[in-house]
Amino acid sequence: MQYEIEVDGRLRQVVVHRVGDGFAVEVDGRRWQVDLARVDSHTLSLITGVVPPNGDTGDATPASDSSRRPGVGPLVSPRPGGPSREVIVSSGTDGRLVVRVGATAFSVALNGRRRTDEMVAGTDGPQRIVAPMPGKIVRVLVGVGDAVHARQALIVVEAMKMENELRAARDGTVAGIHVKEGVSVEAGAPLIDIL
Amino acid sequence: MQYEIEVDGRLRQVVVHRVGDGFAVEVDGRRWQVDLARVDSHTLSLITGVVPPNGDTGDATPASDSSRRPGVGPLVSPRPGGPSREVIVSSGTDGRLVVRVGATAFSVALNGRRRTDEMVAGTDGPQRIVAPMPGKIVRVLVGVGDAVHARQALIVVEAMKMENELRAARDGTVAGIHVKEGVSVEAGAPLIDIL
Amino acid sequence: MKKILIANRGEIAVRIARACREMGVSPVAVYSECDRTALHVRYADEAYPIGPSAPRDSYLRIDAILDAARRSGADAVHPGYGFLAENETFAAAVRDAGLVFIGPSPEAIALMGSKTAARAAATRAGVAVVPGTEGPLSPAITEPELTSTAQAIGYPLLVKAVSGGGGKGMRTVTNLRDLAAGVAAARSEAGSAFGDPAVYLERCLIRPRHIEVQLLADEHGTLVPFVERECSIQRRHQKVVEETPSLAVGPPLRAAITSAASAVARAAGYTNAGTIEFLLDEDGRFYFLEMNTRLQVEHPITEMVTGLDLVRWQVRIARGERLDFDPAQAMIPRGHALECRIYAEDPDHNFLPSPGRIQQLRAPSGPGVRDDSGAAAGLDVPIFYDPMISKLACWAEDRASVVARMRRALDEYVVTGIKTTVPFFRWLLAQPEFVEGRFHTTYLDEVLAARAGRSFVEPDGDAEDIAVIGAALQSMLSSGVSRSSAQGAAVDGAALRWKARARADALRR
Amino acid sequence: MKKILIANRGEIAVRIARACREMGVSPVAVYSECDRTALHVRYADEAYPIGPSAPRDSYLRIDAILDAARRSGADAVHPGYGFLAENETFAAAVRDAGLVFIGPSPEAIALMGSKTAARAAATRAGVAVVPGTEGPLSPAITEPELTSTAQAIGYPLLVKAVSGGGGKGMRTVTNLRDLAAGVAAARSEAGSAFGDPAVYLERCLIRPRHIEVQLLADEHGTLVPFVERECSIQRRHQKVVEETPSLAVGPPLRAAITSAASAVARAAGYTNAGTIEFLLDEDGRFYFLEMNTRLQVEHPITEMVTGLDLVRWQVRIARGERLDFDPAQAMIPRGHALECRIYAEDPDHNFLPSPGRIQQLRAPSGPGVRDDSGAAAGLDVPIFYDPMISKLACWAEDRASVVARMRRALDEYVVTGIKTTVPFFRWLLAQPEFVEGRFHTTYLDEVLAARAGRSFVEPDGDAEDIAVIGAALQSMLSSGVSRSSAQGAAVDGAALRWKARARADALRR
Repeated sequence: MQYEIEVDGRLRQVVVHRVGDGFAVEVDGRRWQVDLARVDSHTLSLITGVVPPNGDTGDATPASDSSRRPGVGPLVSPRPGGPSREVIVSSGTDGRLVVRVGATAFSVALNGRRRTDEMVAGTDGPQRIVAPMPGKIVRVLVGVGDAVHARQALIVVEAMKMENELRAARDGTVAGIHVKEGVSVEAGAPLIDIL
Repeated sequence: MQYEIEVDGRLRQVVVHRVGDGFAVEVDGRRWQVDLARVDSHTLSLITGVVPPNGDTGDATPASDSSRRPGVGPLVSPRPGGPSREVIVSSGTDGRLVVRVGATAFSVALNGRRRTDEMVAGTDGPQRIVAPMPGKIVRVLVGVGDAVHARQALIVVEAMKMENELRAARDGTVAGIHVKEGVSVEAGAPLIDIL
Repeated sequence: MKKILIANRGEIAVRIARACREMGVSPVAVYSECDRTALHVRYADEAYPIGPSAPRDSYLRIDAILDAARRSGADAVHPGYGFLAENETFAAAVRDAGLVFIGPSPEAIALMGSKTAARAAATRAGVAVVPGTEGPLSPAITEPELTSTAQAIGYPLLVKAVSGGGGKGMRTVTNLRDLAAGVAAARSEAGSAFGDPAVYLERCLIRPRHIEVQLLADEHGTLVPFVERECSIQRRHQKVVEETPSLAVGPPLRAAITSAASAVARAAGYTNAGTIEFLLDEDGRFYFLEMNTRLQVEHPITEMVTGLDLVRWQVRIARGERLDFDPAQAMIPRGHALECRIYAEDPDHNFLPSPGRIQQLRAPSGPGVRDDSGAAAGLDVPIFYDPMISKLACWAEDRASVVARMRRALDEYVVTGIKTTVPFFRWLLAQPEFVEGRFHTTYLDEVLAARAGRSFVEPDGDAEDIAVIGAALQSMLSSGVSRSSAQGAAVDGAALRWKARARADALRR
Repeated sequence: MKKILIANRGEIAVRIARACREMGVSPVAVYSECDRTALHVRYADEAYPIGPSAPRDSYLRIDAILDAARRSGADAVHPGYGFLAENETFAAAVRDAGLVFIGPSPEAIALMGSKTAARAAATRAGVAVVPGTEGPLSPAITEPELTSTAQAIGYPLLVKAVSGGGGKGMRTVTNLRDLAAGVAAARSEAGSAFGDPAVYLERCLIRPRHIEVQLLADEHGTLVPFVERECSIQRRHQKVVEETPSLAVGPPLRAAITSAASAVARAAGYTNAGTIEFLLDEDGRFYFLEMNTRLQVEHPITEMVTGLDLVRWQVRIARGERLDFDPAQAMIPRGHALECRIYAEDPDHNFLPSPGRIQQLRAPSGPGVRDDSGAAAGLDVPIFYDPMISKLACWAEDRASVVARMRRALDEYVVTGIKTTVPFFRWLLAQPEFVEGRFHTTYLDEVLAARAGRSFVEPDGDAEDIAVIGAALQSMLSSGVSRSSAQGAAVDGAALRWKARARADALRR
């Protein structure tokens, strides 16, 4: 699940993966492990840790931690526990959200729907459609050589029990298809090239 | 609008008329004027007055009240102001409502839903002792066929780290025992029947 | 006294109603149209509507309030603060209606309510006043007369409303060029705020501290002064933080300033609760400023350090009872107390009022915390009245501890749906000048001007990441059903980016 | 000390976390499965899961708690009360892990934690103990031995758990016939509650009052006793109301009983906070009952009348600091304080636990009120732990005022979704025996038995009519078209007008 979220005048790219009972969340590439509990319809309790690239669980004393795992990529389900934050989300003005973290409130705007790579793609040159999250290829909607137009659906990836359509950012021609229906892919795997 | 409402074992007949911005409500023939404001989805603010048959607004010093109206029947929109009560309605057990008036809570049932709580059963008929909460049966203090008297301890249930004795509401004979010592029970599970 | 009508609204009406309940007296509320579901109405035994929302149509309507008193059968009226609290006509009308006015006599209100008459009374009592004109400026004063009067007092000077209060009808004038305009502006504001355009001139002391003395006086000649409060943290002449005792006052000065306060109050034949305000200059000299002939907003901090319930004593004095406690209890503070006035204002946008509906409200609690609030979740903060939603007061063994406790309490305070001044107080209580007590009545305006609108929120990077994560997860959890995500979907990527850019530009300004 | 792990849950974990924040120390929470969203988790800086909901699988798991301490990098552990607070193995394990245990030494816990050893220690210190067996009953005691032991002590007598507390593992036996069953029941309850079935016998004094003395002792030999608390209002040996000072204790008795308490604590080499409990008989003689080697549930009332923060002092003592305040401050109470333990229990059904989800919660506030709560709207009260959801404490100038204030505060307390003991307290505080202070430790059980389950709610007829009206109107509103959208539009209009006016004001300045 991918979000584009504006806070304090900056756009942040957020990718959410479900891992075990919790979530792995990337914010502009920085990876967090998040244990989420819902307190009420507006209030979340998050217990978080930053996951370093080697997949360390972020324990305070890793050297003596028997539960420490070696780096095995981003989708380890780490040992829970860590910083605890209460997050309260309420509606602000102009369709923005007010997100309170502990005692500090942020005004944020989010697109509110699953975003795909094409939303943030450049304006010309070849496009490569990559998997935004780990998942399974449900359907490939185009063939090599097909002409496609901007925002045309190209491929459907299932992740977190949701089907996500990935679309073309602009007009072009399908130059390559790297996957078949039914296969599982990791986040970032190349799926389709368009010229 | 007409309602039949049971409170404290008694059925009350309620008729609601809208009058002006407020309501005229009859409770078993006693007439109230009610100014109603909704605080939130569960909370009402009522400013009320009892309307005597002559339609007096219930002012404290009616003799000198230039606004006093002569009796013109029940559907006058009287001068607002009077006793202020906050009413909070929440859901109780067995489909009943808990209605809090000021600091006092009442258990009420709307439109003929009779009270089914054996804990406060009437003076005759069979009693069924049910588990008031999830817990574990620690001891059964009576056997089938035992004569028991009112307030006699029948069974001990452990919940929330406390042993709780459940007692007979009135005299009778143990007709059935549905549980054994050591078993866990859910809230509402039948434990003992008394005839 | 069986039933007290409270001629006020909001937190102070709730505060008085609580005192009534504790004394076995029935509290009666009055309410304007927009206050029908306000906390003070729900908390009272009875409630009577007194008119439309604008104050002049309801909370300033003496006739409507007396009519409600009569209908309820109340035998006394408590005016709270603001609205009619310092209106001698109201006090007299209550008395004439055969009811007890819980406050001073109309005569004392009239005397001390006029700032110029009060200055004269202080002078007669031998207490120094801030140099200034003896009476109000004549409405027909000529420009040369005004110029020479101002010259005699010296610049900078203050133009102040004779009937003023709360920083309204007040202008600072730093030189001759701004004099006429300042007088005109103050007159206009005073006329609309207090119905009396009369103003006078007073020298503007350099970096003074605001020190005030709470008093209680019974009807049998006993008058008790209390340990001072300091209220130097002001924004545009409005108090925002108060504390007691003052770091600037030691026992000798305390003895002198409370004696002076007592002398002024005695000279005015004062009864019930009142407060005498002084300015303390950098050399330790103090000057009578004015008297507030009513309960003060900041009374809770005095209650916390003395253990005396001021509202309860107001009622007891009005019942004719005697002040029978040891006066030393009022003068020797235990520990230290601090109050922050929580306003529905946006501190990051020049403290503009932020009315609206409170979505969630979670007040701080635990040891040493007292929240006197008129707000509740689901309630609207109306546009018609002072936007203070609560007074957060803390007590602790010493000043450092009470500052730490207040910071803890502010961190606990959750209000969503509207903006509040909580983030501003979190910033203020971290400033070295505040922590060390190095401030004066213009400290806050100066430091706010120097910040030039910079946000009071200085988040760590992690918190911002967590906010982004929380927004994403909340959106995911409420996907499809939440209003916010639907709104978000309507904004396409380009528009969102454009908005982000515009907002970043705005923040840089 | 930078980070303290709080090995507890609920209100006391929140209380300790608040103290941490005020001291600039980071609070770390631990939680069982059912407590993931509990207040103490949300209030902490860090939180670590320690196992399933049953206490033996989580809050009693020394290994899991120490693992959380290590992972968090905490340098100290506060045990709160209950759970592992009086477990010397835990205190030793914390020390062995190189962390500071915020409490007494394992040796002191071991000595005073055994009720029979503590009785011996008191006797050695020259303090009278309630007559009873010198040690625990042998597990193999024969019925004739038991009979003669009981005979020597005399009926009525108490069977008490050696490792007990909080009224668990305790039975009153009034005659020989109930003796064996009482011992068996107490052993069973003690075994499951404390993991130790050992019990002893003690004479049951006639109508005694429960008087206890709070102590603080630093690691440099200074020991300070505090003005007594009275906790005679008990239901089945569990305290439900506490107050300080006691109406039954004057200055001479206070001097004697605090000296006795100090002697016992000194004899035990005691450090940090602890409480020594006494029974006071009708002739004014007092007997050592037991020592609680931890923070007491009812510590807030002592804080209120002395102005000393006990949790803060626990941390300071553990850091090696000295008790540097004037001991007179601890002994001379200011005013009177009262605490009601608000339980999730149904007082109208024999105080059966009432677990479940809290729908709404509105805690009382205003002058003199302190609510130490672990509950919040939307939270479940779990079935696994003590069902206390909050401690409501009030302070006022004198006892009559604090009783009135507590009644006011109870009236303000709104909890829906579960039953609470609030209605019971409203009833209790209206009883002449309570108001006049004529009570003892069995007063409440006697009066409850005499009431034979009669409801504590004694509504006036009007309130019942209003309840019926409210139910009808709420039903009508919930089924019909809501007016909320129209109201919302009005609010937006109002907000716009206010903003417009505020901007106009800003421009005028």
